[in-house]
Parts: sequence; structure tokens; C-alpha cells
Amino acid sequence: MTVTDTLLTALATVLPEAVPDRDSIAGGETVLDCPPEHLLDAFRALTESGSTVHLSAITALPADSGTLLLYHLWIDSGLTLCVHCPRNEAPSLTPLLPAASWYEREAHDMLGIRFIGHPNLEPLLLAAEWSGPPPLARQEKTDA
Amino acid sequence: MIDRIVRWARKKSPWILHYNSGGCNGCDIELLDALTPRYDVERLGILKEASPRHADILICTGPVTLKSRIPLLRIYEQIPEPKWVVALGSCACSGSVFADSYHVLGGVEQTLPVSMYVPGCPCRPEAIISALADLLERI
Amino acid sequence: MPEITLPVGPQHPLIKEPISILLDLQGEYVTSARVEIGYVHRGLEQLLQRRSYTQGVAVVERICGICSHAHTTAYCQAVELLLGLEIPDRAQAIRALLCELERLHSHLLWLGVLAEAIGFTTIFMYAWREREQILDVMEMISGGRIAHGANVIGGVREDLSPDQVEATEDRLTKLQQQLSVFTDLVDRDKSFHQRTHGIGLLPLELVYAYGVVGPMARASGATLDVRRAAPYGAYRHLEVPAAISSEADVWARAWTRVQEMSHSIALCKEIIRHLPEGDLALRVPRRIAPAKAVSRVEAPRGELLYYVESDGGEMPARVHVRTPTLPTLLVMEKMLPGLQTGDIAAVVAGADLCMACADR
Amino acid sequence: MHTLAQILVFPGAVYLFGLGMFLAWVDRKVIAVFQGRVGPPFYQPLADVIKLLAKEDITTEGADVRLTAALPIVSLACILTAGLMVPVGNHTIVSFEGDLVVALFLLSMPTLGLFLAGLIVPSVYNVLGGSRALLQYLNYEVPLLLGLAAPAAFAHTWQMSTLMQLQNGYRWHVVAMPLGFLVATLGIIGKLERLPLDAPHAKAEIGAGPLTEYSGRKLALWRLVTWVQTVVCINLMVAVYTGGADQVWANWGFPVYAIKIAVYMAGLSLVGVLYARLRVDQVAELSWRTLVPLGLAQLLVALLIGAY
Repeated sequence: MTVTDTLLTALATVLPEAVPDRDSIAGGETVLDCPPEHLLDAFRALTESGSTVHLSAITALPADSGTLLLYHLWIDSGLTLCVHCPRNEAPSLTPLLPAASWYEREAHDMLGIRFIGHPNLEPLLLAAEWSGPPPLARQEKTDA
Repeated sequence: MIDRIVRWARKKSPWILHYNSGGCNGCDIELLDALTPRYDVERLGILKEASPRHADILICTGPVTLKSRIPLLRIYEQIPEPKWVVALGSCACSGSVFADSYHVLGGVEQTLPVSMYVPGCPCRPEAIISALADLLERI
Repeated sequence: MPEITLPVGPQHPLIKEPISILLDLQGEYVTSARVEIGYVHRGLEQLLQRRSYTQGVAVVERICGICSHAHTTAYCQAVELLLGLEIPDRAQAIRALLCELERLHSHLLWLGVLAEAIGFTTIFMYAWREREQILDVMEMISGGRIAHGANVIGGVREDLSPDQVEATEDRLTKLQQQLSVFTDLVDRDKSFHQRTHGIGLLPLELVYAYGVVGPMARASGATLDVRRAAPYGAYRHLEVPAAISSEADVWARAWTRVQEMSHSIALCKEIIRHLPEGDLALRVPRRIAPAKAVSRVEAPRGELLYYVESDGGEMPARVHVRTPTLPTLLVMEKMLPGLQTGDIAAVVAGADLCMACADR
Repeated sequence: MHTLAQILVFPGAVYLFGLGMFLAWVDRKVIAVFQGRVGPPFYQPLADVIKLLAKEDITTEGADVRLTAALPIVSLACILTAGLMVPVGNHTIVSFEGDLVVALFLLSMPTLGLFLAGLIVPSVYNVLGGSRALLQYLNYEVPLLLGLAAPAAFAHTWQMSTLMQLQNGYRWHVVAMPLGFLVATLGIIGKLERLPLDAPHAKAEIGAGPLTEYSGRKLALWRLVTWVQTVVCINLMVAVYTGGADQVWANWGFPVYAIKIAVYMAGLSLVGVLYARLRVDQVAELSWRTLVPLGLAQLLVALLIGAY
């Protein structure tokens, strides 16, 4: 049993419906769907499984309704948790894993996602002078 | 007579201050490279100073971003007269590939009066030296 | 003594790029630190959505002037994954060669900056003089000292002639001899030790908690190196040695990087000695069917991640870049408190910050 | 008339300024050569000063205009006075028993001036630099004094010209008391705030230290202070430890003295090339743990030998 399989078993207790998908993202990533309310539990399950969880990045994407958050992890191989947030809101991972802090702030900058429980959700990259909508939010794309 | 002496001194002792107002690092390291053994601009009397109060020439690299406009202006104001501004690299000259970004205001010229443009992406140390020498000729 | 706030940046002689670190001081000691970035934010991710895939290569090259080739490699690799392409062996080898050369030049540059921070200008000058050798080789291969434009989607643009192979090997041998200056410095020089030992400690738990990557993490005992963990391109056929220290201080970071430099020289030689024959690049379509790809590359500063999504058009629907400096900056707020003001420079320079990468 | 000319021209003000600039160039050139560079042309320091004099002079808001202007002038005056007492070749303008102590006192004024100059400007870098200058003063002054006390105790005199003449015929103190010479040299490096003991104006840490907010004329004056201070300190070391212009060489006194000065200056530059900057606490440790005991030991030995 590889490390990934162990992890998937650990995750299965938290995310019973999730089916690991190895094709939707190219580059050797295993993709798992995860509802926002189970995100923190999933991370807890991963940390408790004994391996070191390296959070590589959080990619935020505008989706048809709300936003899509991709948590790119590295635990001996690539693992991406795919979180669909219908209301542009997500639970913050920062109290659990400090590494998420700036990635969440950046996603807040770029797409205006509110991370509930983030200690300091100030703009990270955008200047104080910036007054427009979040630059990567959907309406921005059409006028380009 | 005094005028001529002063002008000579200014030509021979330009102290530079470097500010990256939003560039990619390429021109910055080429500027630093100009200080190192192969190019050694100290032979022209050029010193890289730490404080804007000591500098004569402000070298800007990169386009001016929304956030660095105010620091850039503050630094420029702190430099005592007479002073010159050099826009180093294509980005500082015109904004280059970043020109139409939402967070970029464009080249340095839109914020400060520029005396010398050095194109190149990034500009080579030879270009930097030649541009500084040209600027000194005109002082 | 009253508490004062020492601002480091946005303009500061230590860091060539704008960043603002606000330090609260109690006498000569730092009590807390706040890092503020965004001065170099150029909105690249949005810019990339408005450029075709081919144009995008030129744009990502300008994210950072030091690790430009790592950025284009990661981007091209991601787009190739979208297309399901496997690029020719020769192209992979040339990509890897430039990656290793870039690592050499970045590490030498870093060593110089660290030396300048601790007042050792001579080493700064020596390191940058040797760095010129690498720049010469890269210029010979690609025509550019800093921005190479060597990568295209589907392969590389520049070939290596037998003459160039020979010249490269020559330069690398020379550099290997010169490298002993820096190994001696790190191993033996007393004043270098005095200024770098035991400062800027970064325990392994913090490395994991903050997701720190690259030589910075390896100096604290972490093992993650994308070239070894998930070999890509030519690294699949190469043996990459590990340089891991457990001292976790600035000295360890210097040691790790000096080790990596000699490994890089060996890797470069290995690559050019067994340069496979074949095409340089494949033809790629302008439009890419909807797909998603994640590509990880070991840049000089650590794991560089690109996420690219296509929607069937000529331009990417979303490009997300996670650069290795970001977690390092975040952990700075934890590393600086407790230091003396005299050590701030060594720790900040020793972290190998690249603001252009971090801000994009 | 003759004395006035001596004070103003040689070996007084003009000479000290001229040599100061020349040595500043030697310093930069030696460093450049050791780093594999070409280095600046010989007129560089002169051009720097003229340019600074002609530049706009900004006084930071909140700083006392008169005090900021007075400090460099007072410092310069103190050093020039010290310069009159220190033998130049075999010329001395003022000489009296105990002039070594007075010269040392006058030489410590610029450091205090620098401390005040940093403190009166409301900028963090200046204040930090200023307080570091004071710390530096407390650290180097004792080793320097001990290092110079050894030859004085050995020769039973605190008069520099006598000390110098006693060494005629190659009986140089540096040979008899190498430890004392070493301690005093490190004291000088600390006093002149040169690498590796230049924490008060460590560029990478606190900008230009106490002078960060100074520009134009005031900066030019502070540069001159440093340069003249360098000359006076080197003159002093050459006189006390290597016998200045040796009488054995009667007609060649001046060239011999010039060579000694150049060698000493190059030595100081070389130390800066070879070592990394020490932290403030490391300077204190070096000074009190190493230099002071060494200096005391040398003084004891000198006293014992001198007694016979």
C-alpha cells in the first residue's frame, strides 16, 4: 500500500462519497472533491495519518456559482482537494496550518473570497489605492 | 571658474541610489553586476549609496506599480538638488509587457522627470555604463 | 530603552527589491516583525489570461529575473501537460541544463548578497565574478544573460553545437576549481562563522507548518526536492544528490547552497556528456481543449508550482503561480523576533528573498 | 609668520587635508585591487568633496540647524588641533610632556560628535547609528589607550616627539612590543570605524548610520573629519611605534616616513578586505576579552623592561 493509498483510506472516513480521480488534473495529481464544511476535518485526518502535509498552494477559480478552491498538497505525491464554495465563503485553514495564511489572503485579494476564521484577512498584494473589484473575479474577464 | 570646477566634480563623482519600483529583478542584478569586478563602475567614481540624502542619480528599474508610486516619490523628494533620474530597462521606459496590467501605472516618466532612458530587457551592464557615461557628459 | 520601530524598506540597501519589514526594537533586540509585500505586484495572473499560450511564455519569463528559466520551464511543462505532449529528449536535456546553470548563478548571487550583508564585500565581489562565467555560458547558449527565451511550448528554441558543449564543459571545470574558495569560506572562515552560526534558526516544525521549500527547508532538515521526489523532464534519467543539513541556521543555508552548486556542476556535465540526439521542439496547436494541469519544478529557491487551466480557446482560462519565496516571507515574521539588529541583515539576506517572484 | 605657515600649510591644515584625501584614495584603490577591480582615479575624494559642497543642504525637520552645522566643525577643529601635536616626519608644531594624552582626548571628540549628530536627527537609522557610535567609543578607547601606554611606560615619557626620537636607529617599538602595536591598531580601526569594526555605519543594517539624514555640506565636512582623523591616527601610530622619520636616514627622513604611512594605510585596508563585519556585542567581546588583557600584559612587560 503506497502512502497515497494510506491517505485515501484516512480521508475516506471523513469524505465517504469522494472518489479519487487521477485524470481531471494532468501532472500526476490525485484529485478529491471535498465539501467546504468537511475541509478542516479532512486536513485533520491527513495530519493525524502521520505524514507531513505540505501545502503547496491554494488556487482559487471563479466557478459557475461561487468559487472553486484547489488545495494543492504534496504528501509523497501530488494530492489536490477540490472545494466548491457556492457563496464565495470558505472556512479558513490558517488556524490549523499557518502556511495557508498568505494563500488565503491572496485568494481574498484576487477573487474576494471570505475565509471564515482567518486572523488577518487584509489585502496582501493589492495596494491600498486599489478601489476596483477583485481583479480576477468573473466580470473582469469579459472586458479584457 | 568655480562653475567649471563644480561641474567637473559632479561629472566625476556621481553617487547612485537604486529603487526597484516594480521590476522583475533582472535589471537590478545587472546594475549590481556593474559594480563587480568585470565591469567595476567605481573607476568612473560611481558609488552605490544607501541613503537618498547622499545620492545624485536615482536609478529606477521596473514599471511603477500602484503600491510603489508613493515610496518612489518620497525617495525622489529626499534626494538633494541637483539630481537626475535614469529609467533602467524597457519596463521603466514604457511599462513593457506589464503596461496594460491593472496594477501598473506605466513607465517611470509618468511619475518622475526622467533624464535618461536605457532600454533592454534586461539591459546589459555595458548598456548601463554607457548610459551613465552619456548622462555624465551632459551634466 | 524605549521601544522603537525600525522600518526596513521599501527602499533599503540590503534588499534590492521593495519589501517592507517593520521591526519593533527593544534596545538592540527585535521584539516583533511584520512583513508587507505587494510593491512589485504587476497582476501577472490576470495578464496571462489575456495573452495567448505562446505569448505567455515571454510574460512568465519576466516574473523574475533570477529564476526566469525555471518559470518558463514550469509554464511550458504545464501547457504540455494540458496537451498531453512528451517533448523530445534533446529538448528536455537542454531545459535541464539551463535549469542547473540558473541554479548555479542564483546561488552564487545569493552568496554574494549574504556576504555583503555581513560586511564581507570581498566575497561579494568574488562570488559575482565567478557568476559571470555562468552568465557567459548561458549567453553563449541562448543569447541572453538573464532572460533566455530558450523555452517554447513543445520544446526549446536553442540548440547546443559540439563547440558550445566543449566550451561549456571548460567553463564548468574552471568554476569547479574556483568553488573551493567558497567551500573553504563556509567550512573554515572564522569571521564568516561568527556572523552566520546559530542565527535565524528555523526549526523543522516551522518548515512543515509554514510550507517552506527549497534550500531554506533543506538546511533545516526537510527533504523535499522536486527533482528527486517527482522527477520531471531530463531529471528522470539523472541522479540528483541531496544536500541536507540539520543546523537550521544561516550557516546551514550557506552550506546547503554551496553543496548544491557542486552538485549542479556535476549534473550539468552529466547532461552535456550524454546529450541525446533528436528534434528540438514539437509543433503545437494554437487552441487547447479544456483541461487542467499542475506542474511542479525545482527552481533555485525551491518548489515552483504552476496551475494552468484551458477552456478551448487560444488563451489560458486561469494561471496560478505559487513561488517558493512566499512561504519564506511568511515565516520571516517568526524568524526575526529575538534577533539583534546586527543579525537582521544576515537573516533577511540569508533567506534568499525574491520579491518579484512573491508579488508577481 | 613661520609658525602660521606651519599651522596652515605644512605640517598643518593643507597638508592634513591633502594627505587625508590621498589616503582615502589609497584605501579605496587597495580594496579594489584586492577584490579584482580597477578602483577609482586618484582625484576621486577631491571630486566627491567638491560635489558634496555644491549640493543642496537639507536639514531634516525637527533637527537643530545650528547644532547640526556646529558638530562637524567642532569635530574637525578638534582633530586639526590634535594634528598639530602629532609629529609629521620630524616636524612638530606643538610639543609638550603629556601631548599624547591630549591628542588622544581630542581625537575622541569626533566620535562623540557623531553620536550627537545621530541623536539630534529624528530618524531611526540615525539614532541607532548614533547609539552604536557611542557603544563603539566605549569599546575601542580602552584598548587604544592601553596599546599606546605600553611604549610610553617603556620610554618613561608621554611626549610624542621624544617617544619618536628614542626609536632612532631602528629601535622601533613595534619590534619590542608587537602585542601593544596590534592592540593599538585594532583600537585605531575601531576609532576610524573601518571594517571589520564598522558597526556604527553598517550599510546593510542601518543605512549610513548616524549620517543617514545628512546631505551636502555637512556630509562633506563629516567625510573630511573621517579622512583627517585617519591621517592623524596613522601619523600617531607611525611616530609612537615606528619612530616616524628616522634620523639615521637624515636627508631621507621624509620619504621613509611617507612609505611607513602608505604601508600602514594599506595594512588597514587589507584587514577590511579579509574579514566580515563584527556585530556590536562581538566588538565588545573582542575588546574586553581579548584586547584589554593583551594590552594589560604588554603594559606590564613594558613597565618591567622600562624599569631596568
